[in-house]
Amino acid sequence: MSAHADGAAHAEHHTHYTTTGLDNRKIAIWAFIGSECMLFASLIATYLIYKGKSLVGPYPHTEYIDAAGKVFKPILDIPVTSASTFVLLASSFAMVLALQAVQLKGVPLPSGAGWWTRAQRSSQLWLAVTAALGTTFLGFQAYEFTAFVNEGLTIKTNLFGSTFFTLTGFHGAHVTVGVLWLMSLLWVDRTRGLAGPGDELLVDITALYWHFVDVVWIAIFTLVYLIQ
Amino acid sequence: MAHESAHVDKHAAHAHPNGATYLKIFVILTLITVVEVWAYYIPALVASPLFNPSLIIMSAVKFAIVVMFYMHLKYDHKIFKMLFSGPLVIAMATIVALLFLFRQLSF
Amino acid sequence: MSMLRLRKAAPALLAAVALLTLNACSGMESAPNSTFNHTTDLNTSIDGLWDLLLLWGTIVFVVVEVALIFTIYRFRKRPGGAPAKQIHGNVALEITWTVIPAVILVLIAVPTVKTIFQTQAPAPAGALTIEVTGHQWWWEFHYPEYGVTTANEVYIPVGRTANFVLRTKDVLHSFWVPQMGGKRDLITNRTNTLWFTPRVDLGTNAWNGFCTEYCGSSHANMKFRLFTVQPDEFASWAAHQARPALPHDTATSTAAPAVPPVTVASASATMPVPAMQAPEASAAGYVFPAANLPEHVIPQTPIPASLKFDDALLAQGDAKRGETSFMMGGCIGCHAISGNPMAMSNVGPNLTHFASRHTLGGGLFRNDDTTLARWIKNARAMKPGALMLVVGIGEYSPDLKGPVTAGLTDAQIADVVAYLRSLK
Amino acid sequence: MASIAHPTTAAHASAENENTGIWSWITTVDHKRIGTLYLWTALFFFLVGGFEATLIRTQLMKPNMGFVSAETYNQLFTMHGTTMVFLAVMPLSAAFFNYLIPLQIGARDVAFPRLNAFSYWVYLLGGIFITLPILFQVAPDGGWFGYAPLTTPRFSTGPNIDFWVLGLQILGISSLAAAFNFITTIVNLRAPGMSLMRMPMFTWMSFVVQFLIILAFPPITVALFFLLMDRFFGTNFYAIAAGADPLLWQHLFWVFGHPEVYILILPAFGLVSEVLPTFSKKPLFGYNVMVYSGIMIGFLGFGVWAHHMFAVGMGAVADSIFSLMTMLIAIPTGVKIFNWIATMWSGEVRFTVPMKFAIALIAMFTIGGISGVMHSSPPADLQQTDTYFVVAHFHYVLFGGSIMGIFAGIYFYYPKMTGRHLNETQGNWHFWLNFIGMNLTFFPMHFSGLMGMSRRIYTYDAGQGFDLFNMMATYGTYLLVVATAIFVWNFVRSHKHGEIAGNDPWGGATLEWSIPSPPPEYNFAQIPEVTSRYPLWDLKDPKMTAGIDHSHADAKVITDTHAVPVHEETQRHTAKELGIPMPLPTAKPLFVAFSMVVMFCGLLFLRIDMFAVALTVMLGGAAAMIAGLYLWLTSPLE
Ligand code: HEA
Ligand code: HEA
Ligand code: CUA
Ligand SMILES: [Cu+2]
Repeated sequence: MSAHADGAAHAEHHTHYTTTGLDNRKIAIWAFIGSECMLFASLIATYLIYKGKSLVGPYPHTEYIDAAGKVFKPILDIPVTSASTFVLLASSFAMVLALQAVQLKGVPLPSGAGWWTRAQRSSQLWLAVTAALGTTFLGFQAYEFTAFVNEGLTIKTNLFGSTFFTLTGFHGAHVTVGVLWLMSLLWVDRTRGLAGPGDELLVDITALYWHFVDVVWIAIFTLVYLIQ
Repeated sequence: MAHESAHVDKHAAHAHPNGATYLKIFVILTLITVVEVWAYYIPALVASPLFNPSLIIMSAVKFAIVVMFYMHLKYDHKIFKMLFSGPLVIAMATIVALLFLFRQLSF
Repeated sequence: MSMLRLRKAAPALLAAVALLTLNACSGMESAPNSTFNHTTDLNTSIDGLWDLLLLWGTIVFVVVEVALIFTIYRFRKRPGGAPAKQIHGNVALEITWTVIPAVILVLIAVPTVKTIFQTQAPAPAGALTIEVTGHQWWWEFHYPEYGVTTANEVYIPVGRTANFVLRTKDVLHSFWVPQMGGKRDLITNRTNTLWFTPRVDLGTNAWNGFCTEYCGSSHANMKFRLFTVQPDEFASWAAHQARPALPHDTATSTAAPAVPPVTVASASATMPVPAMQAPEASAAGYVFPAANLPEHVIPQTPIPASLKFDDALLAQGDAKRGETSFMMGGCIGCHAISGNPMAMSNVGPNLTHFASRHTLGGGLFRNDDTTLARWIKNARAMKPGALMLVVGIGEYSPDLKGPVTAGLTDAQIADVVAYLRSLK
Repeated sequence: MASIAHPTTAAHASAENENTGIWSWITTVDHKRIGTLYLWTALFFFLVGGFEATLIRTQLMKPNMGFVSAETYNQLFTMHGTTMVFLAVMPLSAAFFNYLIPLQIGARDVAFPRLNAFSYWVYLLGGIFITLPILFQVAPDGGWFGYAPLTTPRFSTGPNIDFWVLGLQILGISSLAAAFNFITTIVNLRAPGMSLMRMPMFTWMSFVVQFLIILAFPPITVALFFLLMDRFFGTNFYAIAAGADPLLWQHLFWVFGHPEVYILILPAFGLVSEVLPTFSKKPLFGYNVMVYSGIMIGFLGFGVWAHHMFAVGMGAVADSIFSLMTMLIAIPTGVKIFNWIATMWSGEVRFTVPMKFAIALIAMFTIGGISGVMHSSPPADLQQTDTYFVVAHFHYVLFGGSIMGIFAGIYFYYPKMTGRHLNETQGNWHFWLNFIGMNLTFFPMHFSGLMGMSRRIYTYDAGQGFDLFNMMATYGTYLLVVATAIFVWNFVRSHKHGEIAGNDPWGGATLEWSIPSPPPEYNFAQIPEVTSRYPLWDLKDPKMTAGIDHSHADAKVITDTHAVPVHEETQRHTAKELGIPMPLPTAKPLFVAFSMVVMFCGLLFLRIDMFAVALTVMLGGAAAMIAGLYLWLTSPLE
């Protein structure tokens, strides 16, 4: 993130020679994403290692009856999570359109372009949509967490609770950062308008981060929610 | 230099799929997700030994599609391919190794 | 001139190495915990592997160092010396020194893998199972076969495979008797095993055991003794240990020193360590004779001089009174003594046949009256972090953050000592 | 990314030349000054770690010693290991990354100069954070790999481990930020013609290390985060009562831990790979193989971690696999050893102090490597693990390897960094005392280990056969104290009184020797176009490099990049005079680093149930950090 920092101040200096002709910030963000792979690998591995090792419930996929005879039904709520998964996928779609919109700035619209073609040209629209969908996802997660807590699963309850909340929480934190990042971009777009190679790059690296957070969720959704 | 890097970008922009393709990809991703969730609700499938593997394959496909097209790695400089695939391989290998070590997977 | 220095230093270094090697190999005396024995099937196969590693290691070492020293000597810059040849590489050579190490490694790898599977196979049938439980900072040994539970001293018969089933009550520990073979960790929420068969001709002997996984303040003080004994001796020992504690009206024991006093080798302020006391093997049960204990298994841990006890009182110690104090003093809160229905707790070491042990406090001290009295009075002062409560009246207790008020007087402690002495 | 710009670009003056006061150090973003800061700080921590070691050795000099208490001892060895690994050797390497990489690849700075300053300040503050507690006897005491469950709140109630968890977390951020920075720098800021396979070997090894860092630190970050959650928020990751598996920590730690040891050695390998050719007047033997073996070592390093766990009962199959993987690493490492020797073969070997240290690395590291291979055989390791034999192994590789290599680097590059030589005579004393001292200290440990002495024991009983070896080790340490003291004296004094060194005091082959010593703020007045692996030898002694392929200067590149053929730069100007845009000095990175550390400190109050305080401190820190970040992001670099 700070990586993107020095670069940002750099948008104006596009005359810098680089060995590869690529922008430093883009190399840094890819290195960062590579590193993130290992971060989530560790989190996911831990979740799977402790899968089925909890001494007490609630459990993700199976019912649990405690000493007092209280019944805890399987805690994962697949329908809700499927919805939030869809929302995140959609946000990725919006994100690519946002990047495309910035890249097509200045390219004249073909005559008689339909609403869809015209809509595709609005970077502000798609940045806003992406951020909104991201926020919706966070909303789902907030709902899910509170629901679990009400059903008796906290981060302290058992191994499942600790690993589940930490893994998904880590991902949620990444989404939150992404949303803030998108909003600051949107703000820049509104104030001075995003255009030109410098800004394309700004949006591009944001998109890379955002899509990565999305693919991580694709993995989590399958490994945590679906497989048993 | 300016023109060149700019040129690189533009070039990339053209190589990129356009909105329509993005939409197609989005539809595919959604469909796979639907299949996954649908399978989850068919006890017979869940019971079968192929359930987990096939789900993992499906998500892997989604993963790959997003990375190649939405993250346009397919069209981008090879240095990025290395920066991503290298760590990804090590990360995957580490997960698998750990699962074997903790007997969550076995031969 | 620097070459001169190198030439001077090299022999010095070699001399040091030689000296060390000499010392290391000069047998049991100087190396009572050596890992190079062939006392069991386990350490025999390990040592075979070690010899292989040492051989190839030495060869590689010599080759590299000789090549290095020769090169820098032969090609040192000197007036009239040949100018540097501008060689950039040589594929043939590089392949050579890739392949040769690879071959060496294969020669090491094959027997390694063999040994791994051989030593980690399940213990042979008829093995003697001993359940080992690690505690901060002492060892519990349980013989399911004989219903025996003891602490810090474990007996095994020669010729029969001993299969140690390793668990821990708290943090990680590691079970190691260097002279018997490799170590195994005790892992919380897991069970490990380690087995070996003491050679039949090993004779009756005593060995040091250590905890080798860092486990907190007294990691260094978590020791135990392993006794390899003859099958009949073992049978006798086990049968006796399985029995409840003997009635304690027998006279309290103050036996004569069995081994000459050892003077303390230490810089810290300490009182001289008194002589080893012979636990009286009661007619019934075999106990490893104190007289035969090798020097190096006899603890020499100094007792802090600051810890005062009126040893004169020990003579008047009365076992019966001691039993009462044992219960009043809160000892039963942690310690079990079968035969004493009040003492059931298994938080601390089981004391049923305490008097038949040679050491106390996690193998840290000799089990004699003067030490025992001080241990009871203030174990924390004698063993860092020890979890045993301070019971001596007036002693500082970390738990109370002040002096103990409701505890035992020196006289009462003397009684308790007498009581414990009666637990043959 | 203050790399090459048109001289026509409006020139911003950098404050450097006019101002060398303390403030200029606090606000500097110059990779050379940051490198210098790293060097001094890391040397200080080396002394701290060494001092702790000296206390350890004094306590172990004789059986049943009462020099320090058990609790103090446990803090001492924990902090000794932690300090040496995270606060001494890694930052010493970082000092060279910072100082050398841009110079060796012909760049004017790193890709993200302010991020670079940030890394340093986080390191400094993190180091202070984790070191201070020892003065109050509440230092971390769980060992440098802090095995659970001993570190969980149930068995460690004090604040000791809290400092460790947070401290390492902070230091990790520093290393990661730096790694992204250097990866970008090496990929993107190489001078024209400086293809990857022309990079100096030090830059190459550093490049590999940066990847080890970005892949090895996430696992420990996660492992530490779990512990942090357990200690501050009552989660169950390592809570044995909840059925947690202590091996989780061990695996996550060593997935980091083993690559970490190569993070510690590869920069040293890189440094000696610069020193040996220079003083043999020969190019490095088998450059390509040296590169590949470095990559190989780094890659294999991710597949061997469980060799630290042969005693935990992983099962025969796992033991075998990790054993074989471990042995494999001996091969690429061996190639390096032999190629170094071959580099000196048929050369003109000059025994300067740096050369002596470099040769010592070859000699000593080999010993450590061989004992490593002895560990790699699980049954044998069952007799060795957690004994002094392991302590001997890793000190031979760490002290005989990393430290020797780093000293070689310091003596070699001191003239470049300061413009003055270190005193040769004192240097020789330092070397010989160090060489003899380290062998006297660590060689006996092989024996005490195999004779049954476990590690991490604050005392041992008499008559166990350990006495002689420990006595020797302790005296050896005292020699090392003397040696180090001589070095410290030499290092400080030569700054003013050392004899003047020119651009190229040793006859080096790479770009850093083509510019004045110390280099001007802008490094290169004109970026050179590189046409071979040994640009300076091309210039000064072409027949030396006749044997390797060259590319002739490409007119187009030259016009595009305003590069010029490799040349020596003799006179120094200011960036202003040359119209070279330099990054502006700024204190923002320090501010962000500081508020981040404050944020972490907030957590400490949770353990003493001061929720209000904790919350305010944490939120305050976070707010300040974000504000600082915002200012940072929105202010121009140049
Ligand atoms: C600089 C750091 C460094 C380096 C480079 C190494 C290098 C190696 N290490 Fe070491 N190691 C540590 C630092 C390092 N280690 C530390 C700190 C610990 C202890 C952590 C702790 O517990 O606190 C440790 C512990 C450790 C263990 C665990 C021991 C135990 O706890 O039981 C093992 C086990 O396999 C091991 C193996 C190796 C091997 C095989 C290498 C190989 O890379 C060595 C390869 C080099 C050579 C072999 C020499 C040159 C080669 C030749 C001349 C070719 C011919 C040679 C042969 C054919 C043998 N190391
Ligand atoms: C690069 C890493 C590194 C380095 C350089 C060293 C250097 C030294 N180490 Fe150690 N060490 C470790 C890494 C390192 N160590 C690690 C990781 C552990 C494991 C910790 C654990 O188990 O958790 C360990 C453990 C360890 C132990 C085992 C402790 C135990 O298990 O109980 C011992 C015991 O002798 C020891 C000794 C030494 C000594 C004598 C030095 C000497 O070489 C030190 C030389 C330096 C000096 C002597 C400095 C001298 C300067 C001064 C004293 C100040 C003087 C003041 C001025 C001049 C101003 N180290
Ligand atoms: Cu128990 Cu160390
Ligand atoms: Cu290792």
